[in-house]
Order: sequence, then structure tokens, then C-alpha cells
Amino acid sequence: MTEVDQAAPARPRVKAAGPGGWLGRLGEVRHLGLVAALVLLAIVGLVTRPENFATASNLVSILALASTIGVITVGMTFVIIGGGIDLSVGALMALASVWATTLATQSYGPVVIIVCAVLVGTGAGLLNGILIAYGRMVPFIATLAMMVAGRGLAQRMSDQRTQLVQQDNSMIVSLSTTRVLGLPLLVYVFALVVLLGWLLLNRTTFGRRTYAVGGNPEAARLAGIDVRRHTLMLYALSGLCCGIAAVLIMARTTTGSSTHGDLYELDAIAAVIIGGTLLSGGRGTIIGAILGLLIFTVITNLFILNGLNTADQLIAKGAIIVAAVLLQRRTLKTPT
Amino acid sequence: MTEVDQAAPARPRVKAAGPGGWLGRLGEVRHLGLVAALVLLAIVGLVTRPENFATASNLVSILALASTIGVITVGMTFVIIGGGIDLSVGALMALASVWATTLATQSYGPVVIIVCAVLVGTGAGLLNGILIAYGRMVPFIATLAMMVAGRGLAQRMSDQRTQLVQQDNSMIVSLSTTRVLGLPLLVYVFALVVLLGWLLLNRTTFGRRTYAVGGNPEAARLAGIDVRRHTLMLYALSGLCCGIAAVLIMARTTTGSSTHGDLYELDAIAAVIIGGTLLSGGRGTIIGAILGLLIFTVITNLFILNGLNTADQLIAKGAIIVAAVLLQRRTLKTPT
Amino acid sequence: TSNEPAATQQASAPAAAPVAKEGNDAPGEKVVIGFSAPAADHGWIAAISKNAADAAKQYTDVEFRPVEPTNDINQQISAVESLIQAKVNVLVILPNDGQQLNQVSRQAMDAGIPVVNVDRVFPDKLSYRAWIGGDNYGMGVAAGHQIGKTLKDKGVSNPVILEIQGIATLPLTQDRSRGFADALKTYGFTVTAQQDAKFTVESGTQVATNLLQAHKKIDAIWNHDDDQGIGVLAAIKEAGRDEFFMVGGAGSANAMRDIQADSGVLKATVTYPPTMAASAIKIARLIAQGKGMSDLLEQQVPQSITLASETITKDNAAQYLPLGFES
Amino acid sequence: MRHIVKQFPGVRALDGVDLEVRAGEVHCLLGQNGAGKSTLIKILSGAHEPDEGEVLLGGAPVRLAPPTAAMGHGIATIYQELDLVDGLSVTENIFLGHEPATFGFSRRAEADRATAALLKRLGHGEIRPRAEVGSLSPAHKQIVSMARALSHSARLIIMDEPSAALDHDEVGNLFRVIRDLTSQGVAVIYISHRLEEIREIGDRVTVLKDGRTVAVGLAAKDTPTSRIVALMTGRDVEYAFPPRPARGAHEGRPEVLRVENLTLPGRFADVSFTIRAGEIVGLAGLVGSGRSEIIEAIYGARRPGGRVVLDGRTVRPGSTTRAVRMGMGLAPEERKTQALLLDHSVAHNITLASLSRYTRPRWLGRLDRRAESAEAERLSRALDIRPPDPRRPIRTLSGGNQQKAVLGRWLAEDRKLLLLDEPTRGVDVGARTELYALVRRLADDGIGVLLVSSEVPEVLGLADRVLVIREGRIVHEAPAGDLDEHRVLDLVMVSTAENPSLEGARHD
Ligand SMILES: Nc1ncnc2c1ncn2[C@@H]1O[C@H](COP(=O)(O)OP(=O)(O)OP(=O)(O)O)[C@@H](O)[C@H]1O
Ligand SMILES: Nc1ncnc2c1ncn2[C@@H]1O[C@H](COP(=O)(O)OP(=O)(O)OP(=O)(O)O)[C@@H](O)[C@H]1O
Ligand SMILES: [Mg+2]
Ligand SMILES: [Mg+2]
Repeated sequence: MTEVDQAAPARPRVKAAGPGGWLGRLGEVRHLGLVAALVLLAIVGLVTRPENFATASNLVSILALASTIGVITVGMTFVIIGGGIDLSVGALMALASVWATTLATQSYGPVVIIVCAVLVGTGAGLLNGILIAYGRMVPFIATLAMMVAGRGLAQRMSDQRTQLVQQDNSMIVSLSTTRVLGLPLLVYVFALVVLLGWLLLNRTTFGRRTYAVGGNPEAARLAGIDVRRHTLMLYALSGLCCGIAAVLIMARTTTGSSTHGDLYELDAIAAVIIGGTLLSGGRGTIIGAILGLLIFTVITNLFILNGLNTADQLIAKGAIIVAAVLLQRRTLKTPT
Repeated sequence: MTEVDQAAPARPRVKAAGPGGWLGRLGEVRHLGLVAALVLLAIVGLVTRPENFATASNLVSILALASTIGVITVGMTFVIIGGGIDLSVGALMALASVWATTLATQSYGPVVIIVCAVLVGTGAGLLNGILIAYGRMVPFIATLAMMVAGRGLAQRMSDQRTQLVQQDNSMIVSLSTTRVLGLPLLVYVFALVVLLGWLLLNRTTFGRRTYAVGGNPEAARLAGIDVRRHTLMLYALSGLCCGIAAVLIMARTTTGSSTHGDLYELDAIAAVIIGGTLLSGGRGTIIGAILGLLIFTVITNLFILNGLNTADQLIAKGAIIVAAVLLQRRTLKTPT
Repeated sequence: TSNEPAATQQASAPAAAPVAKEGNDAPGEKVVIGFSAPAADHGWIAAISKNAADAAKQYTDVEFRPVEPTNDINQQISAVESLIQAKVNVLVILPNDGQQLNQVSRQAMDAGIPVVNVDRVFPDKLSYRAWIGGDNYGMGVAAGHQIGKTLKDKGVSNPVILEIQGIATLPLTQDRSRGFADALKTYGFTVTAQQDAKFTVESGTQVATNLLQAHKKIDAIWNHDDDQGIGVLAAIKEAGRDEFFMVGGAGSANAMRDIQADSGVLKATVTYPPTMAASAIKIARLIAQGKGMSDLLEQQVPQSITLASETITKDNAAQYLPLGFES
Repeated sequence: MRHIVKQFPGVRALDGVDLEVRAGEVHCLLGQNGAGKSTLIKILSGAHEPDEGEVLLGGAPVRLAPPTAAMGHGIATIYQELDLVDGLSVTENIFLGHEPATFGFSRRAEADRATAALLKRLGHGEIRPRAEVGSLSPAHKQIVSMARALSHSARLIIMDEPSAALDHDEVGNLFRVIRDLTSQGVAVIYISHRLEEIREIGDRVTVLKDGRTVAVGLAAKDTPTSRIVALMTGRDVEYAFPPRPARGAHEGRPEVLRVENLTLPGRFADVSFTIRAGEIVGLAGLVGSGRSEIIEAIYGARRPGGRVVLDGRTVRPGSTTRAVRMGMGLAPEERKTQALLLDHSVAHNITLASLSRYTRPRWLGRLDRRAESAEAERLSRALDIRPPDPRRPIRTLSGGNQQKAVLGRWLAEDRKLLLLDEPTRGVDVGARTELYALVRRLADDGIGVLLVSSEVPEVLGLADRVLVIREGRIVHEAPAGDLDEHRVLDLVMVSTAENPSLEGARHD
């Protein structure tokens, strides 16, 4: 999955140094492109729908829409930086939401529901990790199998029906309906996950080792890192995020269903990649991934505000993705 | 996307050398695992549905079902070995089928329909290639954009309706209905594409360069290979395969539709990867990919014959994928 | 929800009543019925598969042979081919797309296997022996009248009417929308905005969230599908909006209970009964056994049966509730 | 270490090796390419487990795998292949696996300070601890590798060809650090193919040949070179450069390459020179002086200003394909990342640049695989690539043998100009002599050669004419015979401001 780069050699000879801290600056510059794309989209929104786009409630809506998949994106960022991929995220979220809303689980009350969702997600993620790290399966195939089986299990448990969150457990739903300082609780959950993810990735040895495991597993091994155990933990982490996302989707839709999270894997991977993470691992940032995700969310919001039909939405979306990436490239070339 | 491999360094240490030709033997041994998995599936079929599974007509069914996506898989194998990925295949097939079945196109007769499908596929593939090789977009994102926009365009052209192949052009449909030596013509098309693909990959400089471009693009460039042009051609080739697949799907369904080829990208990639091609490029075989595809197709066929419900099918499919890969690994460890 | 398995039984059992009579229900010649439908990834289709299976279970003379439900045309074709090869006596097919499965269905007919076409119709009449299905256009008309009349009665002029479709590329969706627009036209109204929500709860939430932002004041919403409607209602609740009313589609038990309780914006739903699958199995059995419908004079089963789309409101919800499918 | 055996599929890499290292000494490990040196030290560092034999540390047998165990016993290693993580900063690479941390949170400031101190000790205070390793030059990466080994405060430090990426000055620095270490009682195992270095820094020498110990505990300072070389190669090889044609022999011959005012802002400026048929021109300079980039620019891998004329035709910049088609060949500096298809066979690596020669018919692009493998066979025998089986994956070859395959790539086809960037990096003495002879033979056949090497003696010994580069400019040009090592080092290092007399020497 190498980016072809003919005019200059493969090693990124980005103009060096200066006092600002090279890594930091690259980070900023990289994000600058994404921020520019977001700003452009916002301008489009302001021009086309001045009365709807920039309202507080619309911005809250966008954040609420982004939060479920945002939580998943955080986990996906870790997995991809660590050199893997997780196709099972959507299915795991669905499975966790179904498991947590069975009659049996619901009878124990909201806390058990949440714990159940989180445990199911983490457990399935662990299984992914075991298959990949110890069964030495290719991540793509192992998580594909998990995706297929996970959806199947979710259908089986729910008998292919949509399971409502019962009245007694409406505490779950209040995550979406209760607002603090104008924002629904689930947006805070999202923000917290992003913050913790950022800290974990950038400030802890676990995070930095993730880069090593993804960028050069052999070097990581020689440096005494237990690459297998680390890989296992990355998938467990992604599973954990799916569990949290399941709680959020239950809050938002008031249901658990085997259809939840359809194609989330693609959206999450796309957000991570557009955010500048290499699919081959070893590089990437959480902030970039979240910005990438927001771009996708804002695009959809703009389309619906403007009443585009599906066909035009798809065409425009394709064009915008291309434009955003080319814009980002341009920004990279001429940093401020 | 590295496979974690801790006890030994990352490279797959397949038992080496000797006179037989190292790479050649690797190929055989690898395929042995897939063949073993296929044989096992066949045994399951024979045991569970003795009266249906091994009939000639069922085997023809399996081949016919595999042909559309099989053609796409051949193109995908090239792209992935060349270090890329093509998410747009399903959408391009849909787009080509729609474009080729518009009233305008159909008025020119079957030959133009076929030419149109092939040209649309190749053209869109070229566009992918331009974005990736010259626009330097990450393949994942560029082809994702193409996938989204391609489906949108297909919906727009067809007005979201299914377009029937008209009576005058039933020559197209006869690809699926006419049989030679008991096999429908489209199976021959499939076989031909596989054969040509195999020759191109294994017996020409183009194929050899594909491995080089995927394995180490920088080295390929410094060895004088025009990496960009080669990359461009790989995506065009994949597009061409989508165009051919569009002809086959028109023959099988008698229609062109924007919904054709849904999630084919995932199936094709999965087949390629399970066939032993590295997602990071530089290695892989067409035979492996086709065997991988046949495994998936036979699994589905077995489910149909045994009348499993969706949920159980999905669970079983996930389990079988895991089992097949682990089996393959075992075969690799103890080659005959 | 699946939480009440008892309700499922109810859903199909009474449905059997109108078609089957004692005489016809008496065991006859053994019949193998092949059944193929799209993947049961959503409430209505799940109810279809369930109803079919349950109906088949009622008969000792029926061997029910369902094949892998799939959303891939190519695979459904193979599935039907495999049923033809298995030489079943009669086929019940709910195609992903009538046009695309036409050819293979025709093959079955040509091979002497009668086909009962459910819901999405084959364009070629030689491709099926009998058709039973809902009236999509009529469903749109029913919803249009319900909304049009209510708004007219309220005296609203230039109302904001939103439509949340299912899967936009399905012909049935387009029929529904056409019926809806035509009916509204009789009141001088038009659809303000239209989006599709793919028949899933989650997509319902997402689309509705955005639509509610796009329109600050809404008068009415027609949502094509009660299953995705759960998500739509969740989004409405989250946004705290209630200045409009909503009409659902398909007729899930859940929606009917909401309508009966009259606690939210959902005031009515127009039916599109999945019981048609149960009826189709019964018809298939009769065709295979060479019997007619005992209520009708004809010796053979009719060629086509179109179910009426009924409008369920607070007033008649109780009566329909047993027929509602659990989403 | 006693009687260590390590078996790889198809090769017995180590076949009973004994090694004994004393505290505070610099123990040199010598051997031809593929003799098993790297394998041996990978066993010491815990990266491989030995199949037989035992390792004694302070008299007690120990188990060294996995690498953490070896580190626990105070063994730190600088690997031959740079094993750094490109996406991480210098600090993070150095402390990877043993980060100073509180509750899992790394103490970054502390680590940065420690890193700065380590780098300063290695004489490279200019490398910033927060810089991304992927952006460093190969030489700087080597420094980071060294800093990493030092960060372990080990009892035994193993260095596998640490000097291969370094120039003369850097090597001096390295030796200072090594002496510093040994004076504190740390033992060092030092591997290098440069015998002069062994003489300068080594105490005792162990020689490996074909996976066996052939000599133990030789005195590094006064064992004659011929003896060592004979032990390594098993025959008498003359470590010498091939004879040079007489000065001025190239005068009348056609110009193969003319470079005019080549400029790449920030890298090099105003580079002009010519190479005639049959001539070997050497580029001497410090690491980072821009030599590699000049070569890459000529080859079309970069888009510089100025003009490159090959054989009378102007080379349009920006395409290596055109350069190759016009008759250039490049052996790049970093073989692992820039030259090799690691998963492929030696044969495929050799024929990569000349594939179209084996096509019949040409328009179809069909490969005549028999012709291809015959050619690969011929070249790998001619270059004495070991083991002599071109079907082996190239990644299982030792570094030096890989380098030969890279050179072989350009021998498969007639070239007009060969650009060699550090062609003998990691190549053993015997093979070097062969390579030198080979390059000279090629030149005698009428091609032009541009040679970059950080080993000044190599440039002086092999080239006909030498260009000295400092900070991206040519500061001196002279026939190789007119220069000696000291003069070159002076030229390379003294800044023009201090030594204005050099201005006159500038080539125009
Ligand atoms: N992973 C491996 N698989 C198979 N063979 C290997 C592997 N690693 C090394 N070898 C073989 O083991 C032998 C010793 O290699 P080693 O790298 O130790 O040589 P070396 O003495 O370090 O050579 P150089 O001076 O070129 O670095 C060689 O024949 C090599 O081909
Ligand atoms: N990856 C890189 N990123 C940023 N700058 C680099 C990189 N590699 C080299 N440089 C810088 O480019 C300049 C020229 O480097 P170049 O590699 O051409 O030097 P060189 O003379 O060939 O030395 P070397 O012996 O390292 O090859 C130097 O200033 C060096 O620091
Ligand atoms: Mg070595
Ligand atoms: Mg250099």
C-alpha cells in the first residue's frame, strides 16, 4: 500500500529542523490541510444554508452523529498504526448492542447493560487479537471472519429483530437526550475517549511502542518488546471501543440490532487514512483521524441540508474526497 | 498490514531450496493448503448432500457463480501484488453495466454494448490510476472516492432503476444460457481471463515488474522501471476486468443496475488475501486467489444446499475462514 | 422486538385464516416447497422468512426448503438454480429485484416447476404461476391521503412534508414515492424533501437527525418503514421536536402500540403485510396439489393477488395489533 | 561461547563456533561475507536461538533469547541492518523497550535530556532528540543506533559493521567512544571489513570462515594483514587496487557524461564536471556533503537545475526510466530500501533492470525465462555470490553478497555510465579486491564510472580523477595520484573562509 512517489526518493525528506520541533510541526501542517478542508466545507455550508448550518443545534447534531463512529475510529487508529486492520468493528458494535439488550441482560439494569456491551466488545477484540498474534492469521482475514461471524451471532441472538431498550433502562437513552452545557452526554463520552486515546498514544510507552510494532516489528522485537502481546492488546482496545460505541448507539437509536454499524469498518478506516495514517502502519495521529471523520460527517450533513438526492450525494462525496486529499497535499507542500 | 510473527523474524520461512526451485515450490505448497481446504469442503458437501453436491449441474452452478467475481479477482490480484488496493471494483462493474444498457447504447447492438462496458471499466480504472500514480493519492482513498462516485453516477444514469437487456441484444444473455460441452460460455470467459492473467503475471516482464513495484517501489524506480506508468496500468487492468465482469453480470441477470457488485471489493480482496497474496504487495499468485474465491463460493453453495438460515450461515462462514487459514498454515509447516 | 416470541406466533397464525379452510388444510400429496428471499437483515424481511417457515410448519405434507437469503443478485440466481436442480415441486421467490431474477424464474417454469412470486414482481408473466404482493403504489397513496387530509383539516397551507424512504434503488420505493406524491397532489401539496434510510434503525436516526436540522418547522413526515422508524423516532426525541406528526409504513406491532398509546409524533401507519409470505406458501402448496382456493369458485389458484394497504390509526390499532410484525 | 551451531533452512550458518571475549577489550570478529558473523552476534543478542552449543557469561551458562534476556545480562547490540523505527523520534528509538516511565506514562523530558547527553558523547549534539528518525541520513541513523546501544549501560556491546555508513571523521569519533567504554571495563565485539580499523582499535581477533572458527585470539595490532586475509579467504589474496591507466590516457576519448551547473537548492550548487569513456571519477566528501544527491540528480531521480549530457544527448531530468534507457546504471547507497526486492530470488534481483533483454518476442513482453536464469547464473558465478544458488531469496544472503547482486544488476546489460554510491559498503576484503578489478575492467571496456565512497583510500586507489565536495560544491579537482588521504581530509573539512587559498582550486 505504498504511495507511489517518483520524483523524490521514498524517504520523506521533509525540510528539517528549526526550533519548533520537527514532529510537532509536521503534525500541525498535516492537520492544517484537513482543517482547511473542514473550513472550506463550513463555508459551503454557510453560503448554501446560512440559516441552518451554523446553528448551535446543527453543530451539536454533527458531533452527536460523529460520536459513535468516532469512538470506533480511535480504536481503529491504534490498530492501523500498529500495522494491522480491523474489519470487524461494525459487527462487534452490533453484537455488543444486541447482547446488551437481550431480555436477560436488560433485567439487570443499565449498569449491567453497559458493562455487558463493553465486555462483549473487548472479548471479541481479544479473540481477534489471539487469532492474529498467536494464530498468526493475516489481520484482514481474521477480522473479516470475525465480522461475518459477529453479524451472524448478533442475528441469531436477536432473532433478526430490533431489540428496544426498555423503559426501566432509559438511563442509557438519557446519554443521548440529557444535555450538559448544551451538549448531549454522548458527545462528552466521545470527547473523553478521544482524549484518553490521545494520551495513550502520545504520552505512554504503550502508545509509542505501537508505532514501533507497526513501523518495524522486527526492530520492536529486538528492542525487547513483546510484539505478540502488544498486538493482542491493540485488537482488544479496538474491541473495547466497539463496546463503548455500542452503548452510544443504543442511546441514540434506543435499540440493539444486528444491523447497527453497517459498513462502519470502511468509514472508520477511511477516516483514519484520510487523517494521514499509513495503511502499512507505523505512522499516524488520532487528531488527524478525528478530523477526517468530521469531514465525512459534515459532508453528509451538508448534503441533507441542501436536499441532494442519493445519487448526487454519492457523486459529490467522491469528488470532495479527491479534492480534500489534493488540497491537503498542496497545503503540505507550502507550509505556513 | 504486517503479519505478526514473533518467534521468527517477519519473513515467512518456508522450507527452502533444493533443486526444485524455491519460489516454485513455495507456490505449490501454499496452494496445497487451499486445495486441502477445498477438498475438505467437498467432503462436507458429499456427506451432507450426497444427491446434490457432486452433480455436474451443481458444479457448473458453482463455476458460473464464481465467474463474475472471479474476473474481478484477477485484476485485484495484480493491483494488490503491485502494492495497491482497489475498492472501486464493484462500483465500476455496476457503472459499466448501467452505461452499457442505456437505451442509447443498446440501440447499437450487442457488440457496442460489450465494447462500451469494457471501455467504461478501463476508463474509470485509468482515472483511478491517474489519481494514484500522478495525483499521488493513497490507493485506499482514491479508489474509495471512485467507488462512491461510481455508484452515484450509475444511479444517476439509470435513474435508480434496473435496465433490462433488450430482446435484440439477447446475444449478451446467451453468454449465460448457451452451453458448450456442458459449460455456459461465461465460464469459458472466466477461464480465459484467468489464463491470460496468469500468463501476464508469470511469463512477461509486465508481471515481473508488478512484483518489483509492489515489493519495493523505490528499488523498482532506481532500477529504471517507470513506477508511475506501471501503477497506472495496473489500475487500468483492474478496470478492464470490471468491464468484462460487467458483461458477465449482464448476461447472468439480463440487466444493468447500479446495485450490481455490492461489496464485491471485499469479497475479491478477501479471496486474494486468503490465496496468499500479501496486502502490502510484492507477493502473491493468481491461482491462490482463484482457489480462495472458489472456497468462498463452495461455502455459499454448501449453505444453500443445506438450507442453513442466514445467522447460522454467517457464523459458520466465519468459523470456516478461520479453520481454512489455520489448516493452510498447518500444511505449510509440514509440506509433503 | 424479539423479546416476545408469543407475539410472533400470533402474527402468522391469524393470517393463515383467510386463505386456508378446513378442506384445503387436510393433508394431501407430499410437496417440496423451495423458498428464496433477500437476506433477513431487517424487520420486515425477517418477518417474511419467519412467516413462510411458520406457515410451512403447519402442514405435515409440506417439506420446506429455504435457501441462503442474500442481497447479491448473482447469488440469489445461483440459489434458485440449485433449487431447480434439487427438483422441488414448487418455488416461492421473493426476488431482490424482479427484473434481474426473471430469467432464472423463467427457467424454473420451463422446467415445469411452478413459481409463486412474492411482492417484487417479475416483468414476464411466463416467469411465474401466481403473484401475491403488497400494493406499493397504494401504500404511498394511503400515506398521502392520511397526511393530506389531516393537514387540510388543520387548514395548513404550504406545509413542509418530508419523506424518508427505504432503499432508494428498489422499484418498490419508487412506486411508494410516486403514490405518495400523487395523493398529495390531490390536496395541492408537494413533498418538501426526500432522503433514503436503507431500512435500518441506525440509518433512520442519522438521516432524521440531519433532516430535522435542515427543516426548522415541519408539518408532517412519512417514513416508509416502521423498522427504520424506531431510529427516526429516537432522533426526533433527541432533538426534542414535536410540532409535526408522522405516518409510518409496513405496520410493525411496535408502531401500532405507539399509535395506540398516542404518546409521540407517530399518529398512523400504512400496512404492507409480511403475512403475504405465509399466504404464498399456502398458495404454493395448493398449486402443487392442483387445488383451488376454497372461497373462490375457480378450480385453480388465481394468477395474481394484490393485498390492500390499510391505514392504521389510534382508532383501529387494537384491531390490527395481532397482525403487526415484531420489528 | 562454545561450539555454537545455527542451522537455517538449507544452510548451516554456524558450524561450531567458539568465541571468548574479555572484559575491557575490543574483540574483533573477521570473516568473509556470509561467514556467519552477524548470525553469531544475533545469537549473542538473543535474536536467534542456537541449535547447539552454549553461552557462558562470567563462567555460568546463560540463555540469551529473547532479546530482553540478553539485555538483562548486560548485552547491547548495534545491528548490521539499521533496526530503527522511522515513525518515531530519536529519543523514542533510543529508549524503545526501556523507556523511563511512571505508571506507563513516559517521562519525555528526562528521556530527551538523556538522549541529548548520549548524542553529545558521540559527537553529534546537532541531532535533535525530537527529530523523526525517518528524516535522518543513513549516517545519522547509524549514530542513533549507537546511542541506543550505549543507553543500556551494558557490560558487552556488540557492533556489527558500525563504520560502514560512516566517514573517516565519524569513525574517529566512534573509536574515541569505544576507548572510553573499554576503559570502564566494558567489552566490545567489533565487526568490520576495514582492516585498518581493526589495527587501530582492536585488541584481539577471532576469524570465522564458512561458519567455523579458524583462528582465535590473534593480536590485532601485529598479525600481518596477509595472514588475516589468508585465514578469512583460505587463499592468498593481494589486497590491492588494480593498476590505473597512465595519466592522460583518457584525454582523447569521447565524453560519456557532461554535467553543467547542476543545482538543487539547499542540497548542492553549480556542480560541473565531465567523465570520459574508460575513466573512473571519484567523489570525495563528508557524510551529508551532497554526494548521493548529486548522483541521484544525474540519474534522474531528482529534478535539479542545470544540464546533464550523456554521450552527447541531453538527459531530461525526472525520470530514472529514461536514464536507464540511455545507458546509465546506479548502485544506490542503501541497498535494503533502495535496491533490493528482499522477498525475491537473487536471480530476479539481478535481472530486474535488464528484463527487456530476455523478451521474445519483444512486443509481447514474454519472458524467456531460460535465458534469464542462464544470465543470472553466469553473473552470480562471475561475482562469486555465495551461496552459489541464484534461486535463493536474496534476504537470506549476507550483506556483502547482497551488494554483489546489486552490482550484478548493471552488468547484465551494456552501460555507458555507472554511478556507484558506496559500492563496497559491507563487502569483505577478498570480494572488494574482486569488485575493484571488476570496476576497472568495466572502465577499460569503455564505460564511465562515477564513484562515491566514504573511504578515502578507496576513492584514491580506484579512481583516475577525484572531485572533492564540500557542502554541496566542488572545491577541488585533481588526478587521484596527486592527492593523498591527508590532503583530501583537509580539503573536505576546512571551510573556505579559513582557507581562502582553496578558492583557486575550485573547478569551473
Ligand atoms: N534468515 C536467514 N535464513 C537463511 N539463511 C540465512 C539467514 N540469515 C543468514 N543466513 C545465511 O547464513 C550465513 C551467514 O550469514 P551472516 O549474515 O551471519 O554473514 P556475515 O558474516 O555477517 O556476512 P557479512 O559480512 O556479509 O555481513 C550466510 O550464508 C547467509 O546466507
Ligand atoms: N532523509 C533525509 N532527510 C533530510 N535530509 C537529508 C536526508 N538524507 C540526507 N539529508 C541531507 O541532505 C544532504 C545531502 O545528503 P547526501 O545523502 O546526499 O550526502 P552524502 O554526501 O551522500 O552523504 P552520505 O555518506 O550520508 O550518503 C545533507 O545535508 C543531509 O543531511
Ligand atoms: Mg553481517
Ligand atoms: Mg551518500
